[in-house]
This record gives sequence, structure tokens and C-alpha cells, in this order.
Amino acid sequence: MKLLRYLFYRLLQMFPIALFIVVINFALIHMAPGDVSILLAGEGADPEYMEQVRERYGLNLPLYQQLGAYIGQLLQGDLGLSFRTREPVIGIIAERIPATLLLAGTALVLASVLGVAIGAVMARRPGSALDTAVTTLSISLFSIPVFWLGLMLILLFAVTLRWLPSSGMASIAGPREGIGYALDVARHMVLPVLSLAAIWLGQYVRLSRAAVSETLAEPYVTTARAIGFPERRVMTRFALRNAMLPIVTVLGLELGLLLTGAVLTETVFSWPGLGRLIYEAILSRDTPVIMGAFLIMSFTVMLAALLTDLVYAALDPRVRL
Amino acid sequence: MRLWTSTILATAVLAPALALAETTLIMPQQDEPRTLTPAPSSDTGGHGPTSNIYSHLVVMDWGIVEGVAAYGDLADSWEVSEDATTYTFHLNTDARWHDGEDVTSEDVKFTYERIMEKGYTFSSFLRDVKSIETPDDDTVVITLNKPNMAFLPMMAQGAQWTGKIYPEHLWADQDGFDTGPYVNEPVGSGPFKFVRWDRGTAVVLEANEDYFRGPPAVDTLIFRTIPDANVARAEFEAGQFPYLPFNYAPPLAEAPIFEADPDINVVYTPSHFSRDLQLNLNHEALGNPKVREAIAYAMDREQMNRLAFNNSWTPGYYAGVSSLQKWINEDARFPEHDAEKAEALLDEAGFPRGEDGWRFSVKVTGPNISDCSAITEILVRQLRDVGIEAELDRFDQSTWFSRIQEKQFDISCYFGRYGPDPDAYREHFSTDGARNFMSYSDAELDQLAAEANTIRDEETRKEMYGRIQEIVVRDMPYINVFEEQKMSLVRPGWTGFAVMPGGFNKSISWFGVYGVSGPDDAE
Amino acid sequence: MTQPILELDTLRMVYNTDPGILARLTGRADPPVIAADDVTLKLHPGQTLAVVGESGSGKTTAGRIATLQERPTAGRVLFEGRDVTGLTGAALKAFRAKVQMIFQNPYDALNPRMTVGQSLAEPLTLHRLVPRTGLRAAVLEMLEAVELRPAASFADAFPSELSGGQLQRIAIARALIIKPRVVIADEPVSMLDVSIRSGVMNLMRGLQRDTGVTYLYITHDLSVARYMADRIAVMYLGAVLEEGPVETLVTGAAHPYTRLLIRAAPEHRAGKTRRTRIRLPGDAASQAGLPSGCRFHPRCPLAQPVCRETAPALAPVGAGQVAACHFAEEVGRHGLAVPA
Amino acid sequence: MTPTLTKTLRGTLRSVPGALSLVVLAIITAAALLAPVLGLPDPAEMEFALYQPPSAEHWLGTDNFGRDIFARVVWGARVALMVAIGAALLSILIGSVLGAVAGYFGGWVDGLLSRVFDIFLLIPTFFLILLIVALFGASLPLTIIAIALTTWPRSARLMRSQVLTLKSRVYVQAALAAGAPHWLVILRHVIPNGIAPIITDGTILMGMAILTEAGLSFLGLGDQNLVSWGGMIFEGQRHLRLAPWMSIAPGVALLLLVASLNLLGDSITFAMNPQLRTRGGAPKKRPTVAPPANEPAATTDTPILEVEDLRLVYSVGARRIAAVDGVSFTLRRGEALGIVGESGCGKSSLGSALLQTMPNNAALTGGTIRYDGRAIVLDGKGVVEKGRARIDALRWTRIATIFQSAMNALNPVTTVRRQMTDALRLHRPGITRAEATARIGEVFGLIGIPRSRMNAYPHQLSGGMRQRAMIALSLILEPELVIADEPTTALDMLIQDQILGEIADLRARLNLSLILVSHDMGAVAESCDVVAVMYAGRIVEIAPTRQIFDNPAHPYTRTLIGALPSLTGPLEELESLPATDSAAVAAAQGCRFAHACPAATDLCRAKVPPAVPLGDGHISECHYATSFAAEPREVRA
Repeated sequence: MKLLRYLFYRLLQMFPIALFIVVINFALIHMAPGDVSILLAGEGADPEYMEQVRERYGLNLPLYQQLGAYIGQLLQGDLGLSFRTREPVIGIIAERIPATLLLAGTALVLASVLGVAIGAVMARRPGSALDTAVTTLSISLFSIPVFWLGLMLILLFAVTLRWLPSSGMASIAGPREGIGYALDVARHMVLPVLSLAAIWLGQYVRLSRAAVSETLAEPYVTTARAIGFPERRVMTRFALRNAMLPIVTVLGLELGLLLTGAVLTETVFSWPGLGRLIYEAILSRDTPVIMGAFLIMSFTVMLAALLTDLVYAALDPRVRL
Repeated sequence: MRLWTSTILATAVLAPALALAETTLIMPQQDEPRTLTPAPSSDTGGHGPTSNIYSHLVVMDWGIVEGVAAYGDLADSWEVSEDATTYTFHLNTDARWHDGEDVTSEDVKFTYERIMEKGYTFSSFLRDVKSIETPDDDTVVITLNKPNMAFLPMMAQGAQWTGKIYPEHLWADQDGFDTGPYVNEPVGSGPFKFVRWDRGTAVVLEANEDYFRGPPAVDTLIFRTIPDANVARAEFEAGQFPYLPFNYAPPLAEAPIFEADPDINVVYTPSHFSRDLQLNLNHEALGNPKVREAIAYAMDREQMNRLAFNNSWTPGYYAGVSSLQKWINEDARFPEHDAEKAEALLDEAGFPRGEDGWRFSVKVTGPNISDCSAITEILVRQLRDVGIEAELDRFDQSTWFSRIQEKQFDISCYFGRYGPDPDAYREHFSTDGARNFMSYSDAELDQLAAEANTIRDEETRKEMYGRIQEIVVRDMPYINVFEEQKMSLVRPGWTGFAVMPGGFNKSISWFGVYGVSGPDDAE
Repeated sequence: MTQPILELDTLRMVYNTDPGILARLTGRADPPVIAADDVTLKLHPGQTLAVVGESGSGKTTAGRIATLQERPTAGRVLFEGRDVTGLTGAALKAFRAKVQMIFQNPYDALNPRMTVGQSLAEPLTLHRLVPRTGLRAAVLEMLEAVELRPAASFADAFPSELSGGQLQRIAIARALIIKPRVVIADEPVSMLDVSIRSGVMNLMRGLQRDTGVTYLYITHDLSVARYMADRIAVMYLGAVLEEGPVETLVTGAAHPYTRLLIRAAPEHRAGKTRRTRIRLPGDAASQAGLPSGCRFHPRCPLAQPVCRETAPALAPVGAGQVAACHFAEEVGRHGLAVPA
Repeated sequence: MTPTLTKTLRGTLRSVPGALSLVVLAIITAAALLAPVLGLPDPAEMEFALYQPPSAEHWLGTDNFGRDIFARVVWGARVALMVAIGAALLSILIGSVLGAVAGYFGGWVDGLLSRVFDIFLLIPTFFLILLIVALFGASLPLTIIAIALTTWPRSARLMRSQVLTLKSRVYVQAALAAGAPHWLVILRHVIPNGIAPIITDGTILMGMAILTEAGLSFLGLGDQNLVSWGGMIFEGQRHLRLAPWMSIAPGVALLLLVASLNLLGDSITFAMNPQLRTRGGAPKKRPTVAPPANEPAATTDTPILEVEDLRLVYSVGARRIAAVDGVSFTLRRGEALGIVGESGCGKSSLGSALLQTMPNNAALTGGTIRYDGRAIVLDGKGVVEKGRARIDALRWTRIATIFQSAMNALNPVTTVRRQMTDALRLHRPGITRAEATARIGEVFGLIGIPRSRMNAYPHQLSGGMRQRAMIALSLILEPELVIADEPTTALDMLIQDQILGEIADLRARLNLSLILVSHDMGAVAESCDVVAVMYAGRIVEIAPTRQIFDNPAHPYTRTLIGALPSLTGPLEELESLPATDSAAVAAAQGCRFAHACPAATDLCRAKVPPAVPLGDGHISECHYATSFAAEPREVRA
């Protein structure tokens, strides 16, 4: 019941944010040079379709009514039609999401688990030479342009060593289902996951190192040690558990950043996900797709923030639901 | 950790060994089909499957066409009347639809009339048609309003994109070629039958054993959508399919590597397209013919060839391409590189270098294809060398196209077309030409172009088109730069792809694979 | 009695009055906090009034309102008999030249990027009291006055180079350098060590003797209040419970809370003595969610049914002493041993 | 230059990554600035051989058009820095102004603006920039503006929180109270003190901007007339097989620049707060020693705790601070010892040394601690018996502690009951749930917490209750000795008094031995049998409580007592000390109190005073202890 009320409250809070994002989108379309109907319908669209688009978005109406019409369309889940394929943008995006989830999810799990573990270990000896080295290294890691790292991995593992495929999600003539397919996809995933994870790893190592060392300095950790808890237990039960709070927060807040990395990685590896879609849309000036992707990304990030809050609340009893 | 490593290695070794069935051919294509009905619009993703499912009346190459006006597909032979207004086609009597029905002249008449009625893309090739008659099941007679020497080649070339023949018995009760059950489950008369379409991945076809020219060598034909050139290339190199079409081609600089590779045959295909520069005559400076001439002198094709094409393209100094050699007037020649001359001309034209060293500024744009990108990038450099403040202005393909259509450009790289019939000059250079983006207008040229395609005598036509070339080279609304050459990669043992010498004739259309056979298909 | 130089007249201060639509809709609004509830305090020239209370008693709020750092929700601030509650602009600036403030945390009292001399000169230049050429001399003189010697080396020091006691002396110097009539001192020594603390208190007393400045001295420690003040006001949860001259209040407190405070103060001078403690029923309350009736009743060992229902008003209980307790007279006479 | 600024600069330069990144940044900046005059080939010149690998002539090789990659990388640095500086400056400018406005004026302005910051932070910025650039066309100024438009909330939030903190800073309040106008306060007090973290964050912002621009260029949305590293990588991608150096060089340049910006930001942050680098950590391995050969068996007379010449040293940077400098005392079973002293005297360090919970930068350098006759620390080394430290066997079952701030000493995310159960289970593995609950209830009853509060989280308890819960936790395993470190400091007077009373009660009822560490003479006076007064790491006087108050034999003790105002005694001038000069204390040849002592003589300044026994366990470390003892302090109560 409390949770429901909290959810309601948070969703209510989301409303102005969502509206704001939609308005930004709307404003950008209208501020951009060129005819709005061309932006929405696509260049060289036949006049009949153009007229349809004008009708749909009420482009002949005053601006505020247009905004209303635009929001109305969005509320129906209508992000318009891609002008390259004339299919509903929402469907095109939905089709690409699983691939992105697979790539980004795997990399995220890998990077966060490994990153938190390494960071926690480093936090045990803060200021040591190893700690300084790892901190410096992790800063360098997340300073690498992800697309460049991807290229270098391709150069090494696909071009030079020929161990792994350089691009795509599955072999063209490979199996389409079963374990063979899974293995094939796994092989294709290695390099993109590696480049994405490497860069995020740097973030998580730093984040977790800071959070854990901060927690280890807390008096309740001293209490735990005075009580006689073995260090391993102090680490897991007290330090890590409490350090998860800031880690979860940053994880949630930085989802947008993560997705950015995913777009660039997908471009390098021609991974058929959302990022690749956006890239293709940019190449073909498929404005409806770019806008749709932006909206979907924004809402995803918003939902992630909500989810983060819920997880945070579950972890921290001090948060009043 | 060790376990993990070995798993990766094991997978890496095993995967490529998954071999294909012997008579299966995978054809990569960049776009997913929108529909599988070819007439309503030009659908780059649909051309591959539909060109193998449907047949055409006649088709035409965009490569070497010496002495041939068209190849027959459903039409075995044809006659043209003396005044070039009546065309009589004799259809192949063995042709059957995939459902077993006979292909008749009524099908052709039905298809063409509906295309004209609905105004589908192909109708522009039929615009002079007065009537279509069917004296018998195997004869189609097309009568034109006025003589048009270009009718057959132009129509034949357009046919492979949007001019395929539909079965009347299945489509008669549909309102158009874009509705009804056969839109995405096509029934044609071509060498392959439709099997299924896995959206987003593949269209699967199987050999039509009853094809009127005999069954194809390939049993299963799969069109796979691979939007990305990198993926296509990697998969080709991994041996996943035997043919990497030119639109996926890697940089020409890598050609020597492929040529040295015994497992790859590099195929170069000539084209009747050029790479040229379109100059917008509305531009303050470009409106001056001297400036345009100066630009022609400023441009160094040899350097471009060296830098961008590994010296493998043919510079274009004539207003034509060598694949259409017979129409070229060798007396009309664009100037060769001479930077001093260029500067002198610019001074003369009233554009001396300013204090900052610049004479005037132009923006250089072009379609987002790699050769044009390279040409424009080098051109900018060459123009700057003679004091023209040139800047790149790149767009994606569709933006670029709409901009040049709206004449919002200064100089653009372009792919001019000279064939299959020189009637193409009219499209580019006559005042109302559909592809005259330059705002060029010359009364003599307009008159010559309008008249030339009605003349039957080839020598006279050649003279007239020669004069047109002289006018164009004199006025230089455009400057030819290179002849396009397509580079494709084919695995040894595979023959008959349309890009290969003689392949088009066998495969009937750029997307046809009827003539293709693999290493295991003993000839 | 003389006219008060500074008077807080039935002040009321309520925070968090508008929780916002969203909070109200979802029922998550925090209740408003009543930081001051009809607080009346009078400062007489040259004297010290100590306001004693626990954290959350509203004593700091009273101080902030007295310097007009905050404006009350209701009530008036009178300076030299004039209502200054709504002053702005030049008039406010003039008021601030007369009423100065000393804060609790000496380590934070000075801008770390300015030298002591610059910090001390700031109020002088602000109010244009001393010509630019005379600034240095005035600063050095003030440093001498707060017993920081050699004054010149202190003037050129940065705050990070000084100890807490020294910093607080400088803070006092800064408050007094423009010769204000009133100084509000909010727990000025509570963050200092005992041996340093007494020095600062002695300094403040000395300066009062020399300049006749009036202090409003805010503290949680009754014994400090007794040492510093002429009169003491005891605050609890935003209200004054008792007020009176120091000695009568210490010896004859008429409010149970004051009595408890006096009992709780450990008396070390007598050495080890085990006092009998009364186990108090409640725990410290907060300003949000005030109890009904007497605000002290949940913790009061003498609470009666009437205390739960009716809030007692401040009433005189003797010479210049007022207390807000239904049983003030009994408590005044018998202390906490009052017969129930 | 203020001391903090100098310190920060020095700290940054001293750290290897900090110095390194400054050097790299300087080189890149110099290269970018000097690019036109370095005599490099024209970066657009196409006349070199194509696809040349790095050579003496072309350090980084040539590209597909035969352009010199080194020259292009150098010119690319200009674009990168332009983007970095342009975007960061613009972003900080917008952000600081709006953040300062929100923070300074608060109220609805803050409410509204904070909302906007939050919303912007939730927008995936790269996608917004993509959209802007895709809609409006690619150009460097637009890219810079787009980056700034999407990143400013970062600076704004930072500035806002800075201003919020600064606004409550005493010197800002004081300036306002002194009558300074808002603009002056902002200019003179707020911005100079609040700008540092924003500038530091600026380096990270610059890194982000560079990566964003590179990402855009890589997607083909960069300014195509400029040489940008992202664009070079974009081109290099097509030629990866033929000329990998085309993409390697600009990528390395990007990495170097962004990494040094990030490292610089990091180093500055660490230099400003050095403790960030070394805070926390696992307890370090300390030297151990085997138990002495012949330890006498404990008898009923054996003191529960004996401390001999204990020494504890902190290492702060290169400095070593002796916090406990030869402390000895004995605690008898059931006795309460008060350790009193002012801040920095070493009393808390002493407390932590007893349970071996001192921080990592502290080390015992000597001394012996015996518990019940058995050494747990010998010559500063922990005694280990059969592979287990003796202290571990005593933890919580025999010796427990009550920490200063219960809010922080209890785990905030676990219920009180859970924490107590965990402690019980750890030491009594077999205990059932019911038994544990019963025991917790029993302890709660002892200390006066309602059983209903058992399942509360620490934050749900009031300050007094929380402190009681802490005490309950310390008693859960029925220890013999409790070390209470300032157990009532943060509490209100009435609660303080209550809790001290409860501790005294418990001690009597459970026959606990107690060490009470406090700065408050009064608190100690009422709770302890013996009082030890610490000054500068030593116990300068120790005596039975009545003795120390009635007859203090050390001038420091006398001052401490004389400095406290009395509530009931006669009013008299309080005694005080001049400010402690820690440098003078450390440098002292003789008595370390001499520099502040009102009665110091030349002897005091020259010679360390001996421990003078005055009988009845009363010891004073003063040359004149006997004469002080002979001259009792007037008892004024």
C-alpha cells in the first residue's frame, strides 16, 4: 500500500519530466530549419502522404494545438512513420531493443560485478601503490573513446588474429536457432561486450572504490570490528551492503551515459540494435526515427531512475516510502 | 578462467565449418524489402527477389551495350516499324506462371495499361505509348504517338526496376498492384518461385523447374538483408556467401590485396554512368562561363585517380563514357589540368584574389557515396589551390538529393547517365530536363535534344548528339570527371553474376541470378 | 526599569508552511514546524540576557530574528523602541551596524581566503566608519582589545593558521569593531575546550564592562548562562517557559523544566556526589507535532491531567520572574519535591 | 595566494598522476597553440605517398589521401581543445549563474530551478545532442553549444550545493549580519570559496565534451571542414585493414587528452581533500608477538586492566604525531576510571588502543596492555596465541565499547534487533532465535528501552534512545569491561544526565568495570571512582575522584576545574589557559605544559617532570606536585 502510494507519487513526479522532454522534442522540430512536414514525413514523400502527416500532427493548426496533437499521437504510442521504410517508428524501435538489451545488459552485468569487486578490493588498501595504479588505470579506461577501443579490438582480434568476427550479431549462413545459434551470437558478442564493459569497468571500479572506502571509514564498521566480526564479514555484510547505496544511485543516474556508449559500440560492430538504428537513421535523415529513439531513450532513463529509487528504498530503510 | 578461454577458442574454430547446402546461394542486399510487388514504387530491397520471381518483356544493361538495343526476356524477338512508332514483340511460347497458367500477351497489355493508368514509376518510359494491342496470345504490338528511337532501350532499362509483367488472372480484380494477396506472396514467371519472407532477415526462393529457359543451376536462393558494409565484407571474407556486390565494395586502394588473393576474383564492371560535377549557374561566380572553365582547368583528375581510386578509374574528358563509345564526339573535350590557366581565367573573369588570398567561396557537396566523398574532398583542395575558397558541405543521401533538386547547392558531385541511349542528354541538359539541376538552358541544345530521338538514321543522330556534346563542353554547366567503374568480389568457381562479362545477358537484369552457377554445379 | 534597547515582541516563526500541491495531494507533507511561539524577550542596555535551551528549543531562531537575518511569521522586533521588523535597504544596513552577531563555530567564522586583517576591515569599510588610511590602525587596536598579540602578525595571518580560541576572539573583534549597541552571541564558546572557553567568556565580560555593549547570549548550558548573564530566559520547543534575574532563577526556579536542568548539571566542585536522578518518562520531543496542553507535560515528573489539556501562560512568580506552569508557585517554593 | 590554494597546487603536483597529466596537458596545449608555427606539413596537403606507415619523414604515417597524420593530429588538438574549453566555459557559465541563483535565493526559485536541473540530468544528453545536430546541421559552434546546453545542469547542481553550503557558512552569515549587500557577499565570500570544485569538475566536463564531439564526428555528424580526431577515426575505420595507424594515432591522442583531464580533476580533488585518498580501508596487519613465557595466573586481586607505558603514533603524511605518549594506569575489577582531557590530548586514541580498533594510520610503538593478568599487547605488538590474537577472544564477550555517536556507530540499514542478534550469534553460535530475543529484551529492560522498539532502525529512534540502544548492544554479551568514549556528548542536558545515571546504575548492578572517556569534568566526577587527566598524550595526574577535585596536584588539573562555571557555587572569575600551541608542546624540552602553565619555572622548561606519588593512588607529573598537594584548592561549595 505504501509502495503503491510511493509509486503513484513518483509517477506523478515523472509527469512534468516526460512533458518537458516531449516539449523539447516538439520545440526542436519546430525550430529546425526547413519545413516541419518534410521533417516528419521525409524528403521526397509523395504529396498524399505529406497531407496525411499534416493532418495527423495538425500542422495547419496554431502551435499550442499542434503540441496537443503531437502529445495525443504520442499517448497512443504513435511515434510516426519512418520515412525510409514507412513503418511505424515504435515497431522499428521495439524490434531493435532486444539486441541492445543483450549487448548492453551483458556488458553492464560484467562491468558492474567485476568493477564493484575490484573497487571493493582496492578500498581495502586505500592510498597504496596498487590502489593508485588501479585508480589511474580506471580513469584512463573510461577516458577511452569507446568506438576507438572497439576498432582496436577489431584490429587485433578480427583482422590480425582472426579469432573472432568483427561485426554483426550472427553469421549470415549460420544456424538460426538452438545452441548453435547461441554460440554463434556469443562469439559475435565477445568484442562489443568487451569494449563496452572495459569502459564501464573503469567507472564502476572508481565508484565502488570510493563508496566502499567511504563506508569502511564509517563508525559502524569500527563497531563491527570491535564486536569481533571477521573482516570478510565486515566487508560483505557492512561495507558492501551500505556501499551499494551510492553505487545503485550512480548506476541508475548514468544509464543515459551507458546508452551513449552502446550506440557508439553498436555502430562500430554493426550490432543490429537501437544504436545502430539511430546511426542508420542519421545517415538517411530519418528524423521520425531519431526523435522516436530520443524519446524512448529518455523514457527508459526516467524509468531507470524510478527503478533506482525503488531499489534504493529497498536497500535503505531510511528512505521514507 | 582457462575454461572460458578455451570455450571461446573452440567456438572460434568450429563456427566457420558450418557449411551450406551445395545449391544454395545467399545474396546479400542492403535494404529490407518493403513489399514484394515491383510496380508501385522503386523499392531497392524488393528488386532482388522480384527480379528473379517476375519476368520482363525486354531488359537492358547499364554496362556494355554495343550493338544491342535490348535483351529479350518474355519477348523472344521484336520488330520496329520504319517510322519507329510501332513495336511488335513475339513472346516465348513456353512461358508459364508459377501457378501453371500460360503467360499471354494479355498479361503484358494488362500490366502496362495498369501502370500507365496508375501512374507508377515505369509509366514515364511508356509516356509516348498510344496503344497496346494483342493480335494473338503471343504477340504484343505497342504503338507510339511519335517516333522515339530511345523508346526500346530506355524502356528496357527501366523494366528491370519497375517494369515487370504481372499475371492478369490473379490481379485483374485488384484495384492496383499494391493491394491484395499477391503483394507479398508474388506469383511470377521467372526462374525462381517465392517460398517465404522472414521479415527482417531473408526472402527465400526456390528454383522454378518449369522455367521457360530451363531450370536454374541454383536450387535455393536466399536474399539476406545486411545493411552494413562492414558486416557484409566480414561475412564474405568468412566464406558465408560467394558474391560481394559493388555497393558493399571496400576502398579501391584495397583492390591489390584482393587481386593478390587466390580465393577472390575481383570483377570490374563498366558503366554508362559518370562521376561529374554539377555547377549551379545561379551562383554569383559559377554563372560566369570563364569561371566554370577555370574550374575545369583547376581540377586534376590524375591526382584524384591516384589518391582516391588507386589509378584504376578512367578519367572522363569527354561528355560521355567509353562504354557508350559510339556516341562520343572526341572533338568535344574538357580541358586538362592547368592551374596557371585556371588562375588566369579567374582573373580575367573578374575574380582576382582578395587580400586574404581568396577569389570567392563555394560549397562543394555530393551524395554520400565513397567515391564522391573522395572526389569532393580532393576537389576542395584543388580549388583552394587556385584561390577559390571551397568548403565541404556534406549531407546524407536524401538530404543531398532534395537539396540539389531544389537547386540549393554550388558545386555537387553527381552520377550522370549517358545511356543506354543518348536520349539521356535531354534529361540532363535540356531546359526542362528532369535532371537539369544546374539551371542550364540553351535553345540550340533544347531543339537538338527534342529532335534527335525521333531520327532513325544513326549517323544523323550521332552528329546531333555530337553537337550537343560540343555545346555542353563549350558552356560547361557540368564537368565530367570519371567514368564509373563498379568493383565486385566473387569467389572462384562462381560464374554468371550480372556484373561479370556476359553475365547480364544470362541472368536477365542486375538482380537476376538465373545464369549463376557455383563450383559444384558441373557445367 | 529602563527602556529595553532591543525587544522581541510576541514573535511567532513557523517553517514549512507551504508543502506544495504535490506533497499535499499525496499526503506526504511534513507538518509545519513552529520554531517560535509567542516569544517575548527584552534586552536592557549594558546588560546580558541569556537564552537557555536544548537544541530545537528555538533559541537560535530567536537570535536570528533579533538580527533580522530572518523575518518572523508574526510579532515585532523593536530597537530602541522603534519597530524595525520590516526594515530593508539603507535602514536595515544602519540597523545592522548597531546589532551584531557572534556565531558558534569559530573554525568557520572567517573567510579562508582572506587574512584576518581583511576580514576585520570588512565591516568598517561596509559602514564607512573609518577612512581607508585608518583601517590598519583600527584593526590592530581591535586585535589588541581581544588580547591577540602581537596584533600585526595576527592581522596578516590566514584563518587556517590559527586555533579555535584565537579565531573566536577574532570573530568577537569583528562583531565589536563597528561598536554596535547589541551583540547576539549564539553559543560562542560551546565548540571550544573548557580551558579556552573561560578565557573567551572573560573577554566578552570585560568588553561589556569597557564598552557597555548589550548581549543576547544564547547557550544550552545554565551554568555558562549564570556566569555571563544578568537575566535568563529558558526556552523549550519554541516557547519561553521561564524568565527572570539570574540568581532568583537559579535558586528559586518556578518551572519544573528549569528545575530539571539545574539538577542535571553535574556539580563537579563538590567532587563525587551521587545525586538521585528522576527517571523522566518521555524522550526529547520535536517542534513538529507539539503536544497538547503544556508543551513540557510528556516529560514532566509533576504532570497532572490539567497539564495535558490547558497550556499555561507566562505568569509572574516573584520579583521580575515569570514562569509558564500551572504549578509555578508550588515548584518555586518546594522544587520538584512538590506534593502532588 | 591563500594557504589552501598553495597546498592544493602542491598536492596536485606531488601526486604522480597529477603531475603527469599536467605535463601531458601542457604539451597538447602548446602543440595546439603553436601548430601554425611548428613547421609541420599542411594537414590538408595531399601530395605525400598514400597509406605510408609511420616513418622518420611522417612520424605517424600518412592517410588514404597521403596527408601527414602527425600534422593532422596536432591540428586536431585545436578542435579538441576548442570544444573542451568552449563547451566547458559555456556550460559552467550558464550552470554557475543558475545554480548560484537557485542556491542563494532558495524558496520557489530554487524549487523551480532544481526541478529543471533534475529533468536535464535525466535526459540522455548524447541523444539530445544527436537530435539537435541532426536537425540543425553539423558545425563546430553548434556542437559546442549543444554540448553546453545539455551539460550545464551538472555545473548548476554543483554550484547550487556549493552555494547552499556556503550560505550557511558562518563567515557568509557574518558578512550578511554585518550589513554587506548580497552582491558583495556573493562576489567576495561565496564565489571565491565555492568555485574550486566547479573548476575541478570543469576538467571532467572538458573530457566529456571532447568525447562527445569525437562521438559525433565518428557518427559522421562532425564539422567536416575541420580536422577532428573523431573524424579521423571515422575515416580510419574504412581503412582499418590497410592503414590501421590512421585510426590508432587520433585515438591515442584522444585518450591522452581526456585521461589527463580526468586525472587532473581527480588529483585536484584529492589534493583538496587528502583524506579521500586514504580513508577507510581494512585494518592493516600489525606486528604480533607470542605470549610471554611465564605469565602468572590471575588471582582475584589481579587488576582487570593494566596499561604500561603505552605509546601510539599517527602518521599524517610525513609527520608523525605521538597521540599517546607513555600512558600507564591500572583498573581494578568493578572500578570506574574517568579519562578526562581536552581535544587532541589523546584520550580517544587511548580508548581505541585498548580494544585495538585504532585507524590504519595509527600504530602502537610501545607499551603493554594486560587484561586479567594476561598480556594482550606486549611492547606495542599484539599477542597472538595459537594463531589467534588474544584481543579477538576478548572482543565484546569481555570488553565492549560504547562509541561516541550512536547515529553512526549503529548500522543504519539494519534493525537494532538484527544487529544485536548478529553479535550474539557471532559469539554464541548455538543460540536460538527465541533465546536471542529474550536476551535482547532483557538488556532493553535494563537500559530502559521499550521492547516495542526492538525492530526499529537506528534512524527511527530519538537521540537518547539510540544511545541507549548502543549501550544495550555493548551489554548484550555480558562483558566485564566497558569502554565508553564520550557516550553523551551530542545529547541534550536532560538526556545526558539520564544516560550517565543509567550507566552508573548498570555498573553497580552488573559489577561492570568502566572506562569513561570524556572532555566533561562534571560527567566524570559523578560516574567514576578514579579520574585520570590527560594532556598532550600523557596522563599528567591520576587520583581518586574526590582527591582530584579537592586537592588537585597539577596546575593543568587546577585550571580545568577552575575554568568551569558553577551553577550553585558562588560566582567568581573563571580561570583560563592561553591557546594551546601544539608546536610549542611538541618542541618542549621539559614539562609539556610549561608553555601555558601560570606557575612554570626554568626548571619546568628544562626538565621533564617525574611522576610524583602522593599516596592513595594519587600521582601527579609535576615538579611542584608536592607543594600543590600541600596547598588544597579552596572548596567553594
